[in-house]
Amino acid sequence: MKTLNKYLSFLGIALIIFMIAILLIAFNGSNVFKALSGFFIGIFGSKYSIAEVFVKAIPLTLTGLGVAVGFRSGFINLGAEGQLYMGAIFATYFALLFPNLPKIVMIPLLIIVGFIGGGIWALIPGILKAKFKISEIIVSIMFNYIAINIVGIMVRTILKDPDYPYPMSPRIPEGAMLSTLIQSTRLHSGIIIALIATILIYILIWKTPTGYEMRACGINPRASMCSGISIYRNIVLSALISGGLAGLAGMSEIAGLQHKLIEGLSPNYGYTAIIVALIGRNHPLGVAVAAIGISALQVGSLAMQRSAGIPNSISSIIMGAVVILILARKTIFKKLVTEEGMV
Amino acid sequence: MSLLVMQNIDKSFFGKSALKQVCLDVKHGEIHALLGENGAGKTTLMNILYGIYTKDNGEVFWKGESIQFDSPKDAIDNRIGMVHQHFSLVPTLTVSQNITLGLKSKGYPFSNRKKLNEEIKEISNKYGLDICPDAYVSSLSVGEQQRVEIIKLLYRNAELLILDEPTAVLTPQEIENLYIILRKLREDGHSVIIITHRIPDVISITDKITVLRDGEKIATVNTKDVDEKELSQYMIGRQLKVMKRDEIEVKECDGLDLNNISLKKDGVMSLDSISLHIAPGQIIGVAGVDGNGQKDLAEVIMGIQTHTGGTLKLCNEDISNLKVKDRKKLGMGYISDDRHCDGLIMDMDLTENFLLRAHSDKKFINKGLINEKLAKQETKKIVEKYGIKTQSIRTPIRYLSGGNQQKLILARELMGNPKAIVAFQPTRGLDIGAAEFIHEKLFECRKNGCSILLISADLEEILAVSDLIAVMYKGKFMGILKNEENIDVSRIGMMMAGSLDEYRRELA
Amino acid sequence: NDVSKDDGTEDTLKVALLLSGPANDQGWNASALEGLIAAEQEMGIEIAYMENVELVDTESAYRDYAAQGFDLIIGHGFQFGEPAVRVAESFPNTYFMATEANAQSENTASYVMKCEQGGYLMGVLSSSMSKTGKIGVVGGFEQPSIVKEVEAFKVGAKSVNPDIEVFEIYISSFTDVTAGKAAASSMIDQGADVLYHVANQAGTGVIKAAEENGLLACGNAYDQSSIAPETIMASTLYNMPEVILQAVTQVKEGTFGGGVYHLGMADNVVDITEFNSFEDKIPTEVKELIKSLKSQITDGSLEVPLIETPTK
Amino acid sequence: MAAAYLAAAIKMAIPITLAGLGESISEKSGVLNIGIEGIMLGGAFGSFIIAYFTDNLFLGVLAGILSGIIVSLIHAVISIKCKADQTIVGLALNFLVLGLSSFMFLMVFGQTTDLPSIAVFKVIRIPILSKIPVIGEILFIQDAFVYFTIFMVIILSIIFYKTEWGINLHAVGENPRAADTAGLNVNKIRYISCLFNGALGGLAGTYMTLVQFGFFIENITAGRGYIALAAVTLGRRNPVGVFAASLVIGFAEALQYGLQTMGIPVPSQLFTMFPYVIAVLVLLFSIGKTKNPTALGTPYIRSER
Ligand SMILES: Nc1ncnc2c1ncn2[C@@H]1O[C@H](COP(=O)(O)OP(=O)(O)OP(=O)(O)O)[C@@H](O)[C@H]1O
Ligand SMILES: Nc1ncnc2c1ncn2[C@@H]1O[C@H](COP(=O)(O)OP(=O)(O)OP(=O)(O)O)[C@@H](O)[C@H]1O
Ligand SMILES: [Mg+2]
Ligand SMILES: [Mg+2]
Repeated sequence: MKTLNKYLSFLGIALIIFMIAILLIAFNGSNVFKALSGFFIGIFGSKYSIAEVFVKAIPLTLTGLGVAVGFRSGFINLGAEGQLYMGAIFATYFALLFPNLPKIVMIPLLIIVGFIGGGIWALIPGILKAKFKISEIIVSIMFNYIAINIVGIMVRTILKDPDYPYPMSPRIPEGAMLSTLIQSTRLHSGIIIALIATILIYILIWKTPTGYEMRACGINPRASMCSGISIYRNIVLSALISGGLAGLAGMSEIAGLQHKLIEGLSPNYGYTAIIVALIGRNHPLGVAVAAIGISALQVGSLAMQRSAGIPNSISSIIMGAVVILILARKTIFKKLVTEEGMV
Repeated sequence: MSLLVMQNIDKSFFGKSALKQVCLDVKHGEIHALLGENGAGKTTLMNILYGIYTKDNGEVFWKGESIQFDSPKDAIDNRIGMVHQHFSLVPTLTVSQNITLGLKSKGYPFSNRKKLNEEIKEISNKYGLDICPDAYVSSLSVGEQQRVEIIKLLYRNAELLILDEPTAVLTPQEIENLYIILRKLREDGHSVIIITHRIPDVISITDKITVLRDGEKIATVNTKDVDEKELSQYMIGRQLKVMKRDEIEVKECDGLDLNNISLKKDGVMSLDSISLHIAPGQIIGVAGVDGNGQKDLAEVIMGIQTHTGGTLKLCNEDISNLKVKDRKKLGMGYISDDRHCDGLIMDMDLTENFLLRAHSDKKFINKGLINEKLAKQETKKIVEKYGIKTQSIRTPIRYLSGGNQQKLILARELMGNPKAIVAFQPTRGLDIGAAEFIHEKLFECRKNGCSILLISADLEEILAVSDLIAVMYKGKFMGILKNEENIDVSRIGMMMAGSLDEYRRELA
Repeated sequence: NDVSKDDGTEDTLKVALLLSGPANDQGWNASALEGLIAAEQEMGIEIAYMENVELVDTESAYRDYAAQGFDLIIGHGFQFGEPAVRVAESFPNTYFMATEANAQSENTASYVMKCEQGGYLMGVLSSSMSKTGKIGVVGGFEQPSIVKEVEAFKVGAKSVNPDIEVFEIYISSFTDVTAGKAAASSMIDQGADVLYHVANQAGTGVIKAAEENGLLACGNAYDQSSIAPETIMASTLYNMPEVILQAVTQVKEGTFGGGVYHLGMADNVVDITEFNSFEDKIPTEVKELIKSLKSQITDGSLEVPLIETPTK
Repeated sequence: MAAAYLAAAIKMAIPITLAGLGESISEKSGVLNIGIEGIMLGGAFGSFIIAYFTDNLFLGVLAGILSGIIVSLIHAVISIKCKADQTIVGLALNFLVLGLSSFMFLMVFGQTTDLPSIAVFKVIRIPILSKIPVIGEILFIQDAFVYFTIFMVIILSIIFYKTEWGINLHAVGENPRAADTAGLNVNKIRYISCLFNGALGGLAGTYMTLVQFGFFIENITAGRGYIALAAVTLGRRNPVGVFAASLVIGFAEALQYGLQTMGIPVPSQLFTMFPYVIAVLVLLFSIGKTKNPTALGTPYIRSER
């Protein structure tokens, strides 16, 4: 009964969102039917488009997991965007530094290097928080801007492709590329990385003593400390893992999709990840599902822009509205969900 | 005519009934006690009166008129005041700012602080509530905070004062002072509702007593018509057991040994050369006014803070440099004075709170993963053995009453025959039944050869269970006395107040 | 994957445009869209466009339009080059095009506009009009399509007055107007009295700064005098309709082939506007100079250097 | 030269300070709103649309304030009434307002290269004072918003530290339970604080459209809201501190442009990130001194303990 009510309330949200979408489309003077069919065809229309949903879901899952791990352990990481870029820089640099490594060696190393890249970038706000109690919210946002500028510097200096005037790195060697999984789509084996990461993070957070400590620290650091858990260690660890996962996303974008470092690599994945983490309730499996959902929303609205000329600001509107409605759900659907608060 | 009548009050939380048809009748100039076990509904009833909760059913008459308070402001406007169980003061504001908070005095919002301070002084002088208006609340001792709370009510002209467990954190002298004030208030025509678990006090100062059990009113009696035994019968449905401390043979060699322990914080010595030996099977009680370094002492022993001087030994092994975790592994247990902050993770369930200690125990780890099955089994065992009242072991600990929460902490910290226990205010806020249970468990440990340090501001408790009594004042031990039949309580009281003579005499 | 696009009604040519930023950006993207719309009216083609296309979405955008049966798909910016080639492989009957790129294949062409020619003339104009001997240029990102214009501006300025001091600032954004204005103000504080920008939307901030201080400025990408008639002396023009027209004609005639094409003033693709309200305020010698330089560029006797990495 | 930098820093600091002051009020009351970006953008959009169609700058200012308030009140209701995670509501609002303002702007004006624009507020010369060399130019030849901002810094300093209102605000953010039992209406005070946050944030956005530019374009705020958030932390919610922090960041930004014009041959990004690096460095200096309001970010629920 309780779960039924819960689902009903979510259905209500879906309905409201649907109505908002129709309203916006109508405002835009477009054919609602054409737009909506464009939306769904854009998602489910072909093997390619379905694959596209997963292509975008890969970085969203990885960054989303990162943000969720942080949230669980009390590290409010708004810096996934910057960490993604740092992972991308590290991975590209490494791949270009050792162009002749065989794939079997290269890919695992890239995973480690990408993880470290993102991890280090989160570690700094992590240590500042753990040691000096400096708000990680502000520092991690500032670090996004800094990281993006570092990418700009890298692709114009150390990592610049000497053969072209464009600000981008040379192509990474064949051995560093994640293979394509489905012919004539862009779906690459980064999805396997995302899948494994989801499972590992689930196990880490919910099944291991370390994960337990991280969660405990996230809820009540003082009590955790009193029973012998090191807060410092756990904030630093969660920052490292949180940033590392975002770094993995950057690595997977380089190795699986772009094959070179270039500005604008991430269409705000790092910020969207925060929303993904929320909708996924900071639970690894939820995050994966939410990532696919948000990715589908984005892929669909892009298609809608092409088929019916709907400005794609609509996906930003809907993403914002979805989150707000979910947060307000218990109040809006008071009658339905009052029982939910009780255990 | 009665000042306050609460009639047939019903209240339930999430479908679980907390108050059933409760009635309460308070006259002008009366001190009325509200008694009951933890979770009986005392606070809930008062919170309804004060506008914090809304009642489901029933009626409240204030001076004969039916009223409904929707917020504390309504209650304050009707000259009802309440001091909560956990003080509600803003630590970063001054005493005076706290007292006048939310009031609109002349010139608002540019109040004349000087004038307000004078008014406050006037009240504090009248009732002997000594306080400095410009001190920050964060710098006050608990007793002083209590005074601020009371002045706050008086400043607001409260006719009815509600005090929810005002004595739980006070020293005997402070309690005595409080009672003097209450009597003075009664003389001045104020009425008081006091919630407390201290039965002797109830008998000495109140006029009437209402007893709640499981959300129902059991009885309202005139104080002069009852005695302690009857009251405990009313409260917990039985009489308290008579506890006896049997003499236990003390081995001098091992146990917990503090040698000249010091702690320097921000240039101040908060612990000053503390030496103490707790033999196995010994309970040493540390008496003292709250805030004289007891918390530091407890935390230094547990390794939550690191001492800056001296050595700490457990069974002749130097543990000075061990982390909290390792100390616990060696067999040390800690019951903190603040279970909500230090002891429990309120949003986690019973099993997870049990794991707070057990998760680092090899027994509960299987191939790097937590052995959930075993953890649940153990938690279930604990729930049965300690009689913890809970819906299930998956219930967030937040939903348990204080006594039951404390039982879980106790069970967790006493697991596996500990060698040493630091019990800091273990019965604070607990009802007599629950307190008795905790004391029983401590005795059981003592019997098993555990060294126990009991720190409490409640001298009664110290006297009831300790073998030796150490009195703490400003980070020092003023002396260590043997707890004998004819122990001089007034001497302890003087030591607690920092009488240096006593200290010197002990040293000599 | 290969969708046949000849389904009977196929007479009108379908052209799609991909923009990397907002279509309303008062510059690069806006002028391209205007070009597309002009081509629609002139040639009766059917058009579609997409704005704010992110790097990751580029390939699927190309592919989707191709699958929808568009004949020519134009990506406006260097980053659209490589994805075009990749998609072009699976759609041999569709034509792909990217501007400012260097990518090419059988059915992919890159059209590079010789924007430096316009920038050069603006440099000459600014330098000639400066009283303080200091002028400034604000660039968006440091990337070839911008750098070449900034550099040509500097070369042009120095060609009239070797002692002229040219301030340059890249603000790393095409959209942040506040940054554009702040950068311009900084130059103004240092004495610059004529400003130029190659920063699209962010460039409007530059124009605002000049206007506020009663100084002069040159517009970029389209006739920007409407933004500040008393400030903008002239603007460079990218004749996107012409580019699209040329490409569409080639597609129609079946002559569209892979390659990298450089189009400039001689091809009627790069140009500068009239002086509008400044017709009377600019000394005749200067107008004459610009005119003659322009014709020299057009007939090839003056080669504006192409410098694609910043020389600071 | 330094005077020029200072003048530039003041210009850049105005919107950041205004928004930062609003956020300080909100945070002092315990409501953390990282959606200032959305508030500013809303204010920028609302003020421009109304000023454009009514041809009246003052109506524009009103509209800007109102738009900011609307955005802020959505945040307030979701976080106070629905007791949701304040950080996430703020972030979601940023997405929502960015999308909505772009969408609506397009609906109203269509796709065009004709930039719809209006005349902006004029600078006001304060007689006599403006004649003082150097300082006069920096401080006394400015637009009304500059004066208003300085006025607000002073007024808020008085309110925060010299009045009962400040004490109430402090109490609500520090210990809402205590404030409630003392008879203060916690949620009402929080709503009012959010209202001011919206008004000041909306005004910051209005400053951009009605003073700095005279036009609106997509994402015109371009992350200034996040900078304001940093300024609030740097300035520790003290009005003067927030203003000083905004000036430091503004100064860093002015300085980076100054450095760029010197023609040092390194990628410009090295300069672009300068203000952000400065912000982080300044944060390092505040080690040990920052203390957030204890209840910051947590909803107050009366019937819970
Ligand atoms: N905020 C609340 N939410 C849910 N249930 C509550 C809440 N407050 C009280 N209860 C319920 O009301 C019952 C009575 O609680 P109350 O706090 O009144 O007990 P009490 O008599 O004051 O106990 P104690 O002596 O421990 O202070 C509890 O058992 C609990 O189930
Ligand atoms: N947030 C809550 N939700 C549900 N029930 C609660 C909540 N807070 C308290 N309770 C219930 O209220 C009752 C009394 O709570 P309270 O915290 O006053 O207990 P207590 O024994 O006085 O403990 P303490 O003195 O440590 O606070 C408990 O039985 C508990 O179940
Ligand atoms: Mg109680
Ligand atoms: Mg209690």
